[in-house]
Amino acid sequence: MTAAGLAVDHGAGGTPALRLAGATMAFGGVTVLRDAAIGIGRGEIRALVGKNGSGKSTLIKILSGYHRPQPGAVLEIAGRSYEFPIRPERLRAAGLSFIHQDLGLVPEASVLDNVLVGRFAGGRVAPIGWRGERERVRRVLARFELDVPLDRPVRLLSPVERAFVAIARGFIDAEAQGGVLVLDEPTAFLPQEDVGRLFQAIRGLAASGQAILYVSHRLDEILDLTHTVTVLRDGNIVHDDVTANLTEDQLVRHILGEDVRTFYPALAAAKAEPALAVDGLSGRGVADVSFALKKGEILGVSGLAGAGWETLPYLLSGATPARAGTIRTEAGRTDAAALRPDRARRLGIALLPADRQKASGAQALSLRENASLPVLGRYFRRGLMRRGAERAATAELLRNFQVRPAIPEAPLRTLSGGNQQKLLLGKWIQTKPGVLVLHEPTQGVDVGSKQDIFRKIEEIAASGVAVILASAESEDLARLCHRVLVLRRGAVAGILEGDQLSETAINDLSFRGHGAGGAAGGTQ
Amino acid sequence: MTDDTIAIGRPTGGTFAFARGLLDFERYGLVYVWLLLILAFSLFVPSFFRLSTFQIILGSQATQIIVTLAVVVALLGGEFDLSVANVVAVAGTATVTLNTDFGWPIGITLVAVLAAAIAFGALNAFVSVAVGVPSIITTLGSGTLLMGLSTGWAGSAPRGGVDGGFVALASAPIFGLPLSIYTTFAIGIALYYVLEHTPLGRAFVFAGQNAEVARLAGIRVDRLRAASLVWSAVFSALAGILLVGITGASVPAVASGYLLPAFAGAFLGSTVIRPGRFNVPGVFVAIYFLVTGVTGLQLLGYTGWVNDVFYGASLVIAVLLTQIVARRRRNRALAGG
Amino acid sequence: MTDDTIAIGRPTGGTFAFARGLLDFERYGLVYVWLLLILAFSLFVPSFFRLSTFQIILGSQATQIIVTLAVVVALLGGEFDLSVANVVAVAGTATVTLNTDFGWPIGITLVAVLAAAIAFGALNAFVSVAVGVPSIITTLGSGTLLMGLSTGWAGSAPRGGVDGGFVALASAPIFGLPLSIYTTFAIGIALYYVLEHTPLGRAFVFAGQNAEVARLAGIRVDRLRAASLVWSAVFSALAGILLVGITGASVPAVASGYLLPAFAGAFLGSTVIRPGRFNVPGVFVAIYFLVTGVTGLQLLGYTGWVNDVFYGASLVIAVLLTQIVARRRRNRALAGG
Amino acid sequence: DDAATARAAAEAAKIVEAHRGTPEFWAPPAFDSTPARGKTVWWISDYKTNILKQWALQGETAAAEAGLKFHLYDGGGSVPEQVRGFELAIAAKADAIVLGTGYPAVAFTAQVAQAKAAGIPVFSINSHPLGPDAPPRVDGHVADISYDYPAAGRLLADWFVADSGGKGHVLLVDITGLPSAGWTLDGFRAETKRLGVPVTISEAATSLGPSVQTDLANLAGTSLLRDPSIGYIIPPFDDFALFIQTGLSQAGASGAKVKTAGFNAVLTQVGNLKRGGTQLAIDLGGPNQWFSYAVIDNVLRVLSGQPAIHDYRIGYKVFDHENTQSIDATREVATDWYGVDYGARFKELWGAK
Ligand SMILES: Nc1ncnc2c1ncn2[C@@H]1O[C@H](COP(=O)(O)OP(=O)(O)OP(=O)(O)O)[C@@H](O)[C@H]1O
Ligand SMILES: Nc1ncnc2c1ncn2[C@@H]1O[C@H](COP(=O)(O)OP(=O)(O)OP(=O)(O)O)[C@@H](O)[C@H]1O
Ligand SMILES: [Mg+2]
Ligand SMILES: [Mg+2]
Repeated sequence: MTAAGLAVDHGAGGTPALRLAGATMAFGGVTVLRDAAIGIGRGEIRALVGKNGSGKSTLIKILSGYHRPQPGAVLEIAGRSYEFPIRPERLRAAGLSFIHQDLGLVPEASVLDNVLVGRFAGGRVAPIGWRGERERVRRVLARFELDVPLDRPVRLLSPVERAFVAIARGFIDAEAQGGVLVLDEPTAFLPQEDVGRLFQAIRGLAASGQAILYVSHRLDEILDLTHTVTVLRDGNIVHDDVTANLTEDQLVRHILGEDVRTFYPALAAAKAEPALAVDGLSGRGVADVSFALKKGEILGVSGLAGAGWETLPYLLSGATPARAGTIRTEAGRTDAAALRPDRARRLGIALLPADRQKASGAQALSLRENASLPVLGRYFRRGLMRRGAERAATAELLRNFQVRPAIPEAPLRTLSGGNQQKLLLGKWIQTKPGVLVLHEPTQGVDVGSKQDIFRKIEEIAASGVAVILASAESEDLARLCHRVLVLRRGAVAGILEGDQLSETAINDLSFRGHGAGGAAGGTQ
Repeated sequence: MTDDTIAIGRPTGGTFAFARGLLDFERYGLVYVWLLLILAFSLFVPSFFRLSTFQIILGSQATQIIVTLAVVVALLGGEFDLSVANVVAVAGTATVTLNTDFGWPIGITLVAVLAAAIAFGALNAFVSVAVGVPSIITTLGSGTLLMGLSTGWAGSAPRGGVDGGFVALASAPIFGLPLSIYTTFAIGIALYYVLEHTPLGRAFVFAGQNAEVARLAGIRVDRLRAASLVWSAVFSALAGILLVGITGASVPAVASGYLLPAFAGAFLGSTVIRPGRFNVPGVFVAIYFLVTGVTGLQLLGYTGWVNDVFYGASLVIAVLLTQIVARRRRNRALAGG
Repeated sequence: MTDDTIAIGRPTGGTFAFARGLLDFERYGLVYVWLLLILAFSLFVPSFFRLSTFQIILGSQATQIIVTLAVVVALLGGEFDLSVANVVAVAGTATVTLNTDFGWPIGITLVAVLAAAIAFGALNAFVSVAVGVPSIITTLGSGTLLMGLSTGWAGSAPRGGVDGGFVALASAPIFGLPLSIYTTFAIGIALYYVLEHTPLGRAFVFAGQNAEVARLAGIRVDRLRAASLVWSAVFSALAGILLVGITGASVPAVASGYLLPAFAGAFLGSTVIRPGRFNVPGVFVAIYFLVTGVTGLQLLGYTGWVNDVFYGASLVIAVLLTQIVARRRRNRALAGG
Repeated sequence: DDAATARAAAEAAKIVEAHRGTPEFWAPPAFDSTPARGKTVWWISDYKTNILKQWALQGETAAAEAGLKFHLYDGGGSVPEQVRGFELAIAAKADAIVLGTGYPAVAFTAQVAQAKAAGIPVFSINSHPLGPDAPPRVDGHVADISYDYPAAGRLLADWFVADSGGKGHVLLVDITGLPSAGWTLDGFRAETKRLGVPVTISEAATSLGPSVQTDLANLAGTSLLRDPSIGYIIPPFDDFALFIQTGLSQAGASGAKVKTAGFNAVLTQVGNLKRGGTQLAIDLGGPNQWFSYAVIDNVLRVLSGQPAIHDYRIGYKVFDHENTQSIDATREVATDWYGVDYGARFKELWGAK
């Protein structure tokens, strides 16, 4: 579906639902958004795209009242103009609702609180009508076929469930207020089959007259879902167009400012020596999984949500204790049940977790401190940490992985989402592991960087490292991996390789016996 | 640890939920330990199982519970308020001084003291929230400052002579318990209601758990943090006033006795009813558990260090037990799932 | 509130980096306030600017600094150790009792006391880390327990009579300062070295910031947390032993005086040198800043409640000033960019 | 003039000398204590303060000797805990309550009134000036049993005047929050005035709180910086003198020439005197056994229908390095330290046959 068939109401005809102009934002002297302007009409779904760190989330945080832009910014919502700084609840009252990048959930708080706090019906100290409120949340969650206990702390949910909780909050606001719904990379945590449900809901909202601002790095989504596109590059708006007028290649060119064709690096052949043997691995959501991996081989791991492939990386690296099984690498052999992260590291297994908020970095510490954590010993010479060497190595790593801004002493939290991901990948690759386990390594990463990351993965595999790539992106897996292991209901459904290996084959194997798209989004 | 890395399929809901809920050792562990303690004392301590004992146990904690609630309110707001005990002391001193030396009627005195408490809490809030000084420093500093000023103003000797009607009112017995303890329960229930059952309270707890995220979710975190410090001061002042009502006098030196028990109560309370979260009913359970043990021992004639040993050991062991039992059950559930 | 978006565009390295670094008000604000205070006192208080004043200021904080470092070690490990003051007291009591009543030679006594401190720290670690009871409850409980047991064993009276040679050694003057203060500086420097310049220390600090990430990086976070509690106990015991060396006696009752100043020092220290992070040099600056002010006032003849007022006010105002100035400079930098 | 000063110093020295031996026992009137036999006294104490605990434990012995049932309650330093002590005592139908925490009865006005309503007399210790009408009067409060603090202050002043030849410079440190400290210092000032000697008196204060140890130690050091002519520091109790000693030893050479002294004769300090080598020059003691027996005597008296006594005229002894050589400084035994078995003397009065 494209914009052509829809009655989009913007421009001169009616008042736009949202208009932001002259938005400039600087952090510590670095301007990350320059005189940005964006407008969305009722019923319009507008994409906001750009490289990592181009300023998308910053623009959104200005809209949400979280950041205060420099003087001169103009904001109009449904024809009414607002003066910055604006308090968040005023913006919400005016009809803006948000689904923030990295979700913006409080892990200790319950599902119910996460969805509803700040939006309960009634006065501030009036009793909460629990029954009605629960029903309200259950209804929104049900729309995404999610059935989780409302009192469960969000930290106990799976990433997919968490994503839907955040989405539910945005939808509750949008439905209550009408106006504009802003989604910042909502699908980063969602497998393909759940994206469909989200899109259906978004289209429903748009059809009812809502304006939608949608941020994503997945170009197929942009082309499929949105009517119009705004492209940010280095803080400047460089293009604004109707989506239907653009091809994927053109879009990429606008985003990157250069002509880059989607490509996957050529695969070097795997070596003969075994790198990893997993035997009878059982644990949370996984039963009796066995496979082997050669040096230099890239093994994809995939399946439907909840099929067990998401926990496999954690079982393999000892982050989640396994129940049974053995794991053997070049460095030794161990009982999977006794495997802990420190043991795994000694076996040469390194893990890049998908969950950036919780498990990937210390947000308050510097890039240098985050990057050198697994290799601190390298900089310890003659009784002192060689901070100069450490800083140089970090700078090198930042350059190598195109992390921007490349300031080793900046706190991690000042990096944009995609740049954090690149840094963390670099952090693990520098440890020169025997087996590198990656869980959604390109999540939230722009198209250009995605290719860089693929190249890095290919390079490291070519150097003899065995790579396990757990991802729901079946196209990427089909093109990048030597073999792909598909899990279904916790067991191995099959291993695809050579000619059998294709995107459709992965999907078929994942779905077989379920009926297309019907699986529940929850855990096992 | 690793238990929270993955969503686990713990069954919830269902018909037996309520009964199963009561058996939830993680939530009610301390309550059971407490009941056991009462049972043991009732069996083995002759003078324990009497109405008067329970009346005294209930009645004697009126002020300590309020101070503990003050600490809990601050903690829920994400703040450490170390000035609570000083506010108790100074509120008491001010009440007596204004009422006797200055001859202000008791009503006006109380209003003035509470207004001063609000001002003090607002000062804490300004320094901690608006300027961004960690509240643990702010309140340690402002508490010491307050105490010093009060000593300079009204001296450090205990003072009596406060309005007799006020004292009579505070200790007026209703069903054998002094009015003061009803005040405490009223405050506790009101706070429970606000925190658990109003939009404001939910936002407050939510913001205290993760200010940054709450701000993204559109909550005015700074206001709530400020409010937590103001309310903490107000509650402490109420406790000070109540103490004057109970004893008929102000004792500036009381300050030091309230602080640690209040934190102990708040944290011990966070292991029951709503494990892992500071909560109002938990405070009541925790404080009454501790005082039950101490009272029983006192009735047995143990004093001094035995009390310390009991207090310390029971604090550790009670929590240890509930944790171990809860963990075992969790593991069993996991293994089964 | 976007003020925490610091520093990213700040140029690093370069020739003027060092000088510019010293002008960094956020990092050195309290140092400047301290220097200003010294300057003011030197100008206006006749007897202030003398070697002997500085000797007293330096020498008097030997034990308080060690206790504060104990608190900092625990805080860096993500733990709250409320038992430090009790350990100071009990270590002192045990040292005197073993040395006098039991007649153990002072060397063996000290080894025994430190071994007991390790055992106590290990108990805290077991309960907090292995079982998962929040350390603030564990240490509140275990500290009270320890104190009770100690009172039961050796009474609560001050006790003297400890080995004269030990006392002489602790107060042996080197360049006009007692040996005790050199001990404190040695401990401070060693701790600074380990935390800042060894992989272990770096891993420790990281684990305190984000345990899960550290764990996934193969760091045995539980061990480090346990170590933080053990070292906290050991440092506290060292302070207790040193105190016996300085006074020649143990005074169980006054140990509680160490707790709040230690937390004040730790948190005030976290606003300097490495703002936002507990750090060793910050502790020294914080504690000496506070004692400088009190000393100056005493030299001016102000004692009693005026001291409390100053202590409280300076705690708040010093941090307030550095925060406000740092913020203003940041905003100016922002506007200029 | 010098001659008058020398005369005054000699007078002071004589007073001190007279107190280096056994204090004379003042016997209150004897009475028949049978009506009080078997009655129960609750003693609310605060074990966190060592001397309060010592008095309570001596009181327990005295009560046993007097045929009273004794219930010891430790209220710590906490006011609500002490309130509970009153309530438990009243609920347990105690016959008398001793508020043994050093707080004046006024701190528990309401509880004392409740006790009175229940017919229970309340006594307190060391918290009011001597005499039947000592303020603050509280309804239901029968008597305060106390040392004569001004007298102790006078004796300390006599020692100071004698030791310094009437020309010394003393720093008096008030401990705010501890009224008896003020009374003692009042006695000190009055005595120097009476003697009419040209001594110099400086004043300082610190509050009774958790940081009193470090506060006093710092105060000692800085006072000397401020005025190096200070030769004496009176805190005025000897357990505080211990902290002054710490400060003096930290002050190095300037601290070495300063003397300190105090009242109470606690074990540690008597031990320090006996060993010598600290800044503590003398320690003034009032027999703790005498004191605790006096408390029980008063309770027994009132429960037997006798009038209460408001001044037990407890005697004092000055301890110094010489006269401590012959005593056992590892535990306080009245006969050894003061030369009298006060318990036996009291028992004689109670008609205990
Ligand atoms: N709090 C902050 N302090 C300093 N710099 C920041 C802060 N937040 C963002 N930045 C910087 O602003 C720039 C834009 O970041 P933003 O998060 O808007 O990027 P983005 O377009 O959303 O990228 P991504 O696709 O990776 O999410 C980046 O260079 C980032 O490092
Ligand atoms: N983690 C840190 N964050 C911020 N500043 C730091 C940190 N560690 C040290 N510094 C400061 O940086 C300055 C430079 O010292 P540092 O030893 O790091 O540099 P170096 O001499 O280049 O390293 P090396 O010689 O050890 O290789 C010092 O003033 C130090 O206090
Ligand atoms: Mg972003
Ligand atoms: Mg260096």
